[in-house]
Amino acid sequence: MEITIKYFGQIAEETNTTEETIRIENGNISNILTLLLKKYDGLKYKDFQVAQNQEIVSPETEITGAEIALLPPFSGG
Amino acid sequence: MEITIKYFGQIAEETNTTEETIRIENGNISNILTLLLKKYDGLKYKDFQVAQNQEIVSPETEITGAEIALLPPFSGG
Amino acid sequence: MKDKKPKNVFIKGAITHEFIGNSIYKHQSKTSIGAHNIFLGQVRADKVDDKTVSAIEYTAYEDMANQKFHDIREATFNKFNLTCMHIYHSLGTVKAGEICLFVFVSAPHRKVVFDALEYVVEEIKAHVPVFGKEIFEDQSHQWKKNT
Amino acid sequence: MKDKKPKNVFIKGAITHEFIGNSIYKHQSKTSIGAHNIFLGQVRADKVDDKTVSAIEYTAYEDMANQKFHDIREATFNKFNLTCMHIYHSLGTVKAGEICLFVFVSAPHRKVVFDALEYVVEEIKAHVPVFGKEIFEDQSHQWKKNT
Repeated sequence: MEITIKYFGQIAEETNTTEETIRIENGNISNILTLLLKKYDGLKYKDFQVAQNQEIVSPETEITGAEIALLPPFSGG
Repeated sequence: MEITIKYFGQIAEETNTTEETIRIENGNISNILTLLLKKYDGLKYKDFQVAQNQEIVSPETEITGAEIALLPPFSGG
Repeated sequence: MKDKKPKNVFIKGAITHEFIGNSIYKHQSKTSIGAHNIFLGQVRADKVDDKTVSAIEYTAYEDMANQKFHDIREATFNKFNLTCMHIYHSLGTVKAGEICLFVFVSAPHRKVVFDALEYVVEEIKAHVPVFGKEIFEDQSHQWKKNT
Repeated sequence: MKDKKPKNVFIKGAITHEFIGNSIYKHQSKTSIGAHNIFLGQVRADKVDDKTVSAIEYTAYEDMANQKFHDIREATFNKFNLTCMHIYHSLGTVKAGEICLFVFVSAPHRKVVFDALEYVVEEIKAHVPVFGKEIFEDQSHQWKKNT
């Protein structure tokens, strides 16, 4: 399936893009992470959470969404 | 000695004055209260604290000050 | 020993939103501040039986009140690591919907401002000799009591 | 189920003192309110080694952030008996000394507003995907992290 991946803050700085589309088979969020960590080597040194359809998910969560986001530590306010 | 007595809020409403001077011998705050309760009968139904030189005092406190105030419940803010 | 004359905290009539906005603006030059916390007391149009409060008329034992405000300031600065603090209270008539109390505390980080502000407001309510007379629309009145 | 589209909480650039003053003014018609509590986040000119922060550039995962602000609103109204609540957050550049967060809660009585305001601010800091890039005077930067 086709999934939109969004990057924010220092994660976007690392990937040098704020959004891209990837194709992936069904599976878990960890499958997407494996793919992205291969593509962006520097990501492994970064602290981030993953959101699927705007909810924070764990690597074991099944891929259901059309929108995944990599979110660095929040610093609002 | 001569003492200035100040009245505020609903106490001033009861005494019909905001300030007066009384003469009293040395003694305790309770001596002043006895005198004022005789003068203003309605005071006995009122809730108030006494301040001497701008500090809250008890009836047992010795009279030292030139300024006594009868303060109804605070309602600032 | 009271070594310096306390500032006058009282303002004649309602505290306006322009006054509050301006007070916020003045803090833009204090760039060590990261968090402000503001309390505003507003006069409620309370219903008592069939009557509605249209205003509160504030009086105070002004000298003692300013001294108490000063003492609360000192105690608060001793207890909490604040950058600055401001307190203003109305005297005279404040209509329902208008502001009668403005407390403003600021600090580098947020944690401290919440506790400091609540402390200041509770101290004011408990210890400052200010008296509110609630005026109803028919000009009758009752004396306000803090809870 | 998300049955209604959340409001947009974001404001382009700094939140001005006029905006805050005006927001206070608008509450004068709500005469059941007795207490307002306002939190303001201000950008600090923090020193890191030899450099000083001159501004923060805010970005956000806007859709998720607005949804989280909405969820925080709902949860706060469920937990606390408030009359109203407003939240505004800056996006883009906010200079040191300027306001980037404005949270405003109001209720008939004061007790509830202190707890409600702190709750809202902590929830925002913990759960809303907003990202602050601290810009130094020499245009270098570091990424802000909430503590």
